[in-house]
Amino acid sequence: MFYRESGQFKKTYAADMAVFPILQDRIGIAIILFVAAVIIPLFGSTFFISSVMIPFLVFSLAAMGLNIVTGYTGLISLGTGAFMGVGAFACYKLTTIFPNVNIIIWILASGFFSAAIGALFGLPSLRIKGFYLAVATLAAQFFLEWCFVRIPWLYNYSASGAIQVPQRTLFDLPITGANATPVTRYLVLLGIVVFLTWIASNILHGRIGRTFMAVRDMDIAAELMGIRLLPAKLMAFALSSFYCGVAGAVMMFLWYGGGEAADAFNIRQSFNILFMVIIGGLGSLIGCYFGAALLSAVPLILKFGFPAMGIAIGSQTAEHINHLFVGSLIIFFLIVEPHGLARLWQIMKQKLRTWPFPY
Amino acid sequence: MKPQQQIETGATLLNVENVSLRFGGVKAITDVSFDIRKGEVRAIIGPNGAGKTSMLNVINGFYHPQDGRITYRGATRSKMRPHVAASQGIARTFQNVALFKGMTTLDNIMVGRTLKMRKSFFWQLFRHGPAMAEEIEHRKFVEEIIDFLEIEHIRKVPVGKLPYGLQKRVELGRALAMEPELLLLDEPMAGMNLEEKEDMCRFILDTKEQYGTTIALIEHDMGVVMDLSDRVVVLEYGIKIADGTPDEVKANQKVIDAYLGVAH
Amino acid sequence: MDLASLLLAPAFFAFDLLGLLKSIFVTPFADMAAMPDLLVQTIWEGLVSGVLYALIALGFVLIFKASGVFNFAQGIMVVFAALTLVGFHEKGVPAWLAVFLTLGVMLVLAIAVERVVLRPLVNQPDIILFMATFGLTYVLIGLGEFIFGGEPKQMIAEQLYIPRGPIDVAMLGGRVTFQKIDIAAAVIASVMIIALALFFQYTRIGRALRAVADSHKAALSVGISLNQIWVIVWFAAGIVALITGIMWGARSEVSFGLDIIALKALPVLILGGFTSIPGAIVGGLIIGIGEKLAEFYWGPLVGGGIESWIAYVIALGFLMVRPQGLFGDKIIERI
Amino acid sequence: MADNTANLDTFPKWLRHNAAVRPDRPAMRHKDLGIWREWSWAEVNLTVRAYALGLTAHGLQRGDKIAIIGTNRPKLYWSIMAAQLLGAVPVPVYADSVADEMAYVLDHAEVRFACVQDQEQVDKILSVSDRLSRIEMVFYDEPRGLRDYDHSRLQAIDEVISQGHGILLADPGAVGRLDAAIEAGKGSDTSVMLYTSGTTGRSKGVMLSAGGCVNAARDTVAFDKLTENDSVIAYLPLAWVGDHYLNYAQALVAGFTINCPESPETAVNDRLEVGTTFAFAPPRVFESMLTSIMIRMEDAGWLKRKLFNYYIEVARKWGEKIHAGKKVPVLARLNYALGDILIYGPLKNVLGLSSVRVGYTAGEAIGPELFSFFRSIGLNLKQLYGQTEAFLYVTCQTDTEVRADCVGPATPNVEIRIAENGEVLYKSPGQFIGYFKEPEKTAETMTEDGFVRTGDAGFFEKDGQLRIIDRAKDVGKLRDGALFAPKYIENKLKFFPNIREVVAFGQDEDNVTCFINIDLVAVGNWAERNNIAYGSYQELAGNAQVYEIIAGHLAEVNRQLAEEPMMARAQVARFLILHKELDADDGELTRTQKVRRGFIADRYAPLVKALYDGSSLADISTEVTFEDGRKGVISARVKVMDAKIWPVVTGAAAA
Repeated sequence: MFYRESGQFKKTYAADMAVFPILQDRIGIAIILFVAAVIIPLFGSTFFISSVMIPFLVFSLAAMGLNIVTGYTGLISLGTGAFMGVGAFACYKLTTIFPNVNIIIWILASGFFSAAIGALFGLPSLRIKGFYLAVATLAAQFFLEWCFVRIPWLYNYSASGAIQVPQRTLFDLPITGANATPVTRYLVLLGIVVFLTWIASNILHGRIGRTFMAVRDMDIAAELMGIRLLPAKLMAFALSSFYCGVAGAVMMFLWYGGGEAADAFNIRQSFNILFMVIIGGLGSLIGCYFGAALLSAVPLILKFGFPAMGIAIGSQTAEHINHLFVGSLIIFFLIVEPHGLARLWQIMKQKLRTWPFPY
Repeated sequence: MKPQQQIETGATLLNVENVSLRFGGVKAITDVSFDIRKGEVRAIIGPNGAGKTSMLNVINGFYHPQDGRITYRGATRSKMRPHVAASQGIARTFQNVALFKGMTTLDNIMVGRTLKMRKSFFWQLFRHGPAMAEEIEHRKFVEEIIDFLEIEHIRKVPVGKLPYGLQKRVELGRALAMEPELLLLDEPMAGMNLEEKEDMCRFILDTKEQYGTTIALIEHDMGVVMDLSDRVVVLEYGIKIADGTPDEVKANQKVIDAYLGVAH
Repeated sequence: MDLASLLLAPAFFAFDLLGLLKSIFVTPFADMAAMPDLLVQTIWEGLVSGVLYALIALGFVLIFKASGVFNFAQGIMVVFAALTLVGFHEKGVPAWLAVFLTLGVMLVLAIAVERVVLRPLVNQPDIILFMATFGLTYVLIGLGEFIFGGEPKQMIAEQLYIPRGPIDVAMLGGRVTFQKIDIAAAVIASVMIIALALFFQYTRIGRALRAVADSHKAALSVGISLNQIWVIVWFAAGIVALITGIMWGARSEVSFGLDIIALKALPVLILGGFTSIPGAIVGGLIIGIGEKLAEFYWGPLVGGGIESWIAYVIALGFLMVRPQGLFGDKIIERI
Repeated sequence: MADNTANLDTFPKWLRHNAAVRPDRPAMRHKDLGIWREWSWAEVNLTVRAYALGLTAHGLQRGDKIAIIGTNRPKLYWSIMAAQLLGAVPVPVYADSVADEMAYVLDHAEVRFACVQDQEQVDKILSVSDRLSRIEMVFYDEPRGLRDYDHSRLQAIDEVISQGHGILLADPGAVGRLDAAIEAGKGSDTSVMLYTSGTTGRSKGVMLSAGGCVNAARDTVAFDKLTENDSVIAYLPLAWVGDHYLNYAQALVAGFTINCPESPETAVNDRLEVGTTFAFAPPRVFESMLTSIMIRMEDAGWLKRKLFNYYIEVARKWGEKIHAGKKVPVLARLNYALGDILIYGPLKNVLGLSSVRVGYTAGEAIGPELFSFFRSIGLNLKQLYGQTEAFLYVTCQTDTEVRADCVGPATPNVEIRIAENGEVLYKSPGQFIGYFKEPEKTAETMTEDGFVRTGDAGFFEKDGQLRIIDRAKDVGKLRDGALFAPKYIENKLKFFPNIREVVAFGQDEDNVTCFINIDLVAVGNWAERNNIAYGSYQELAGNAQVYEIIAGHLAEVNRQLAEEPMMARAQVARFLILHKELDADDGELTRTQKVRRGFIADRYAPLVKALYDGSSLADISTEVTFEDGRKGVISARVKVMDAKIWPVVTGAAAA
C-alpha cells in the first residue's frame, strides 16, 4: 500500500542485487537507524537504554550468530552459550594482558577465539547430522562450561570466579566498567551490532551465503555442484561462533559489566538464543532482531510491565510464566508459521506491495 | 586438479570398464563397460531398477564401485568425492528434482557458479569492489542461461513454488552454470507434458550445439531417446544387454524382450 | 603481566609431559588393581546412574520409534511426573492414589501433546518436531513451577514402600556399600524393560507400534490410527517417566535441576541408537559406568567435575566411528 | 523549437534532430538479461548511422525494400531507422505469421534484405527461400542456434553495425555521405510499408509517405502534449500501424523513450517497472485486466473486499465527474481522495498504470462499464478511431469529452465526411499514398475528390463525436432510403439478458422487423420465479407474458433509436419470437455464432412474410438436426407482434 514500485527499474546488476532494492525499504532502514542512533540516546530513559535496548542488541547479535549455522546452514547448535562464553573470556584475558589496546578491538578480536573453538567442535559435522550433531554441540556446551569454572586462569584466579570488567576508555570516555554511562555503552554496542549486521548480510547475500543455503537445502546436490561440505560447514560454525563470541564479549563488557560466566553462558542461555532464532525466523537476519526483541521483552514486561499496571507478580512467578509463555510461543510458531516472525513480516510486506490484491 | 588436457571431439571422454556395484548383498551393477565420446549424446536406457541412476552416481563419484575402473579424460580415477568430479567438469541433474528449495531460481543457478568464483573470504565481507565485480560477472553468465532456457519470468521466484516442468528446467540451468564438459541428465523429461518435453529436447540439443557439451542421459521416453541420442547403452538388472546406435539397439532382440510388457 | 609468565600461567599445563602420560595411562589402572573394592563400588555407582539414564533414554526411544519424534522433553516429563506425585501427596492424597492420579495426569498430558503439538505438525520435517519438543520442555517447566513452585521437594519414598538404607557387603578385601533403593531401582528398571519387551512382542498395540516404526501405512493396516498410537506411546513414555522420577527423586530430590542431568540421556541414545530398546539400556550402562570411572580415576588430573561432560565426549568419539549407533544399521544415502 | 522542427519531414531528420537537442535523454530501453539497458538519443543516432553504413556496404539502395521481422527490440527499431536513413523502405512483417503468409508478403513487397529477431524467423525464411529469389541477405539479432548455419547469406546485425563503425573510422567521407543521404530524403518518399492483416483476401501493402507520417505524429503529439519525458512500452506487433505510429513515430517526433520488454510473458511486469506514461491497449486487454482484478480480489479478506467494493462504487459515482472537472460535493471529493490513497493509487501502481497520463484504446467497441471503470479510478483512458490507410488517427477523444459509445471528433487536420450510404470518409495528413502494386484497389478505396473510404458506417452525435455503427457493406436502406443498420439494432437488443439472438430485416422494406431468440437461461429463471410452467423452448417462446417482456425491450430500444437522428426511422415495427433456437448445426449460425441473415430469411420465408403482411399468426415447419444428428421436422404456429414506435425526437432531425 505504501509501496509504489512503478517506475523503480534497475539499470545495473549492482542495483538489482542490492540488499534493499526497493526505495521505500531503504527509507525505512534510514529512519530506523536514525531513531536508534539519535532519538533513543537523546530521549531514552536510563532504564530503557540499559535494560531494554542493550540486552536486545546483545541478543540480536547472538541470535545472528546462531542463525548463521542453524538457520542458514541447517546445523542445529546447542552450544551457543558456551561459544559466547569463550568470547567473553577471550576478551577478558586479552584486555587484562594488553590493557592499552582499545577494548573495541579486543571485543571484535575475541570473536576469532570462539570462531576457532567453534570450528573445532564443528568437526563432527563431517560425519554426523541432525540430532546427532545437536548432541555433539552439547558436548561443547558442557565441556566449555566446565572449563569456565575449572580453569581459574580464565578469570584471573579471582576468588568469586567471576569476571570483573575493568574500566576501558575510547577517546578518554569510559565505555566499559562502572563509570561507563548506559548511553555510551549503548552507542558503542549499537555501532558494533550495526557493523556486524552489515558484514553478515554481505556474506550471506554472496557466494558464501548461497553455499550455506545449498548445504542446508540439499547437501548432496550441493556436493555434486562442487561444494566441499566440510569446509562449508566448518566455515558456518566458525562464522557463527565468531558472532556468538562477540555477543558474549559485549554481554559481559557492555551489559552485565561482570559476573559469573557459569550463569551467563550456561545451557539455558543456548536454548534461549535458539528460541529467539526459531521464533524470529530461521534463515533470516531481520528475524534475529524480531526474535531477540520478543524474547527479551517478555520477561521485562512480566517483571516490570505488570507491576507498573498494578498487577503484582512475584519475580518467581514472573519467571515461571515466562517459561510457560516462551514454550507455548515456540509451539505456536512452529505450527502456525515455522519460519517465524520474519516470514510473517515478509508476508505482510508482500501484502503491502500487492495491495489491494491479496497476492 | 590434474592438468586438464584437451580432448578433441569424437575421442573417448569417459570410459567405464567392468564396473560392479553392490549395496550389501544387493547387486546394483554387474561388470558393465561402455564409453562416452566427446561431444556425443549418450543415452542409458533400461527398465526400472536396471541400475541406470546408480551408473550415473558411480560416474560422478557419489557411489564407489567395488570393482572396475573409470577413466575420465585419460586419467583413471580411484575413489573420488563428488565435488572433485564437479571440479573436473562433470555436472548432473536428478531423477526427482534436487533443487535448493529455499532459494530463488537465480540463486539456484548462481550456486552452479560457485566453483568458478575465486574472490577470497575477505572480499566477501564487503560485497563491494572485487567481490561485487565477481558477482556481477557471474550474474551475467547466469542471465545468459536464464535467457537460454527462457525462464526470465521466474527469475526471482523461490523454486519450491514452481511447477515440476519449470523446476526441471531450472535444474538443467544450474548444471549448465557449471560449464560442464560432461553433463549427466537423469530422466530430464520425467513427468512432463508433450510441449514441455519438446522444449526440453530443444534445450538439450541447443546445449550440445551451443556449449559443445557431452551429454549422457537416462530417459524412458523411447521416442525422445531415439531422436536425441547418438549412441545408446541398454542395462537390465545391472547388466549391459546392448550398446550401439539407436537403430541397432531398436533391432536388438534382447532389448525388445527386456522392454516387452514394459511401458513407454 | 609479561608474556613469559602468561605462557606459563595455566597451572594445568605446568607439569612435565612424562608425568602427565603416566598419570593418564598408568596410575588410574594401578589404583583400580590396588583397591578392587573401590573399583566395584564405583562401577556399581555408575551402574545405578546408568540405569536411570537408560530409563530416560527408554522414554525417548519409545516415542522416537513410534512417531519419529525426538522428544527433548522426556527429561522434564520425569521431573514433572515426580513433582505431580509429590504434589498430590502434599495435598493429602494417599500415596497409592497419588500414583494413579499422576498416571492420569500423564495420560492427559499425552493426549494434550498429541492434539496440540503432534497432530498439527504431522508431516513436518523431524527438525521442526524436535524443536517443538523444546517448546514442550519449557511449557512443562513453566507449568510445573507454576503449580508446585520452583523449590526442591522430597520424594515420598517410604509411603511407596521403597526400601532405604545401605547394605554393606564385604568383598575383595574391603566393603562395598549398596543402597537398597539402588537395588530396587535396578530391579524395577529390569522388570519394566522386560514388561515393555513383552508388550511390544505379544500385544496387538505393541505390534502396531513396531509396525509404525517401519512404516505408517503398515500401522494403519493393523487397524490403529496414528493418533491413537501417538497417545499410547506418549502415555507409555509418561509411565516410564513417572517411575524414573520416583527412583531418581528417592535417591536425591525432586527439582528442575534434574532436566540438565536428564540431557545425559542424549549421549546414551547416540550410543544405543534412537530406535533400539536394548541399545538404550546398554548405552545407559556404558555411559553411567564410563563417566563414574572417568570422574573417579581421571577427574582429579584436571580438577574433577568432568562428569558433566565426559559422557558427551564418549558419545562423540563413538559417533565418529559408528554414526548409526551401536544397534542401528548402516545408512545408504540415495538421490 | 517548433520553428526549427518545421522542416523536418522525415524520421531520419528527426533522429538527427533529437541527437542534437536531447543527446543524453534515453531514447530506448530494453530489459535484457535481467536489467534495463538504456540508449541515449546520441547513442542510438550513432549506432543507426553505423548500421546504415553497414547496410550500404551490403548494397542496400534508396527505394529498396527491407523486411523487419520479430518482436519489439531495439535492434529491429534501429533496422527501421537505418533503412529509412538510406531512403530504403522498411516492411515490418507480423512475427507470428506462418512461413507461407510471410513468403507472400516478402515476395509481394520485393524485399532484398530481411532483419529478423532469431533462429525461428531465419528458419521460416529459409524454409520458403525457393520462393524468395530476391532476398540477398538476412540479418539476425540473436545468434543463438545459428552458429552452424551457412552464413553466406546470413549475418548478425551486430556485425553489420561494427562493420559500419569500422567504415566511420576508416573513411572520412562516410559522415558526409550519411548526411547527404538524410538530406536526400523528401516528405513525399515512401517512409514505410505496412501490410494490413488480410481479413479479406490477401493482405495489401499500405505505402505511407514520410511527410505524412511526420505530420500526423506531430499533430497527435501536440494534441496529447507528449514530451521527451514520456515513455511507452512497446509490446504491440511491429507490423501493426499502432506500434509504428504510437511508439515509433511519436517517439521520434516527441523525443520520448521506447521501452522494450524482456519477453512477451514479462511485458506486464516490465511495464510496472518502467512506469510508462503513454499507453495503448485494445479493449480485450483492459477486459482481461479487469477480470483478473476482480478474480484476485475474490481471494482477499472480507474487510479488504468490502473496502475495495465500497471505493470502487465511490469511484463509479464520482470518479469520472471529478476527473472531467465537473462540480462535485466536497465530501465526495474528500472521500474519493481517500479512496485514491487506499485503493485507486495502489491498484494503478500494481497494474503499472500509476504514471500513465494518456491511455488509448481502439480496435473494437469497448463495454461502457469496462471503459468507465478505468476512467473512474483516474486513468485517462480515451478512444480513438483509425486505420492503417490513415496512418492510424482519424478521430480521437479529448481528455475531457469522453464517452464509451463514440470514438471522438476528428483529429486535428483530419477532414471527415459521411457518405450518403453512411460510410465514413476522411482526408488526413497521414493518409496513405496507395497500395503497393495494386492501383486498382487503391482507386476503389479513394473517392474522386481524394477522400478515403473507411468501409465503416457511422454518424456524428450532437456533441460532434463520431459513432461507428457497422461495417458499411452491412448497412442497408429502407424503401424510403432511410438508413438501416441491422447489426446496430441487433446489438442494442442483444444487450438485454433475455434476448439471445436477433435477426433484423428491413432492406428495401417499409420498416424494420425482427426475429428474436429468447435466452433460455434468463427467461427460464424468470419463468420459475413466476412459477410459469413450460416444457420446452418452443413453449416458453410462445408464452404471452414472454412476448410482453420482449415487447418492452423493443419499446426501450425504439426509444433510444428515436433519439438518434440517423436511426430514428429504423425503429423495429414488428417482431416475433422464433419457435426454435438458431443453431449452427442447422446452418443458421456460422461456427463463430454469427447469424446468417440471408439463409435465415429463406428458411423462414413464411415468417418473414408474416412480419410484413400484418398477419398476427404464421405457421412454419422446419427440418432440424437433433443433438444425436437425427433429422426431424418441427412445425409451429408463431405469434407476430407490433412493437411500440416512438415519434422522432424533434430537433434531432436537424443534426
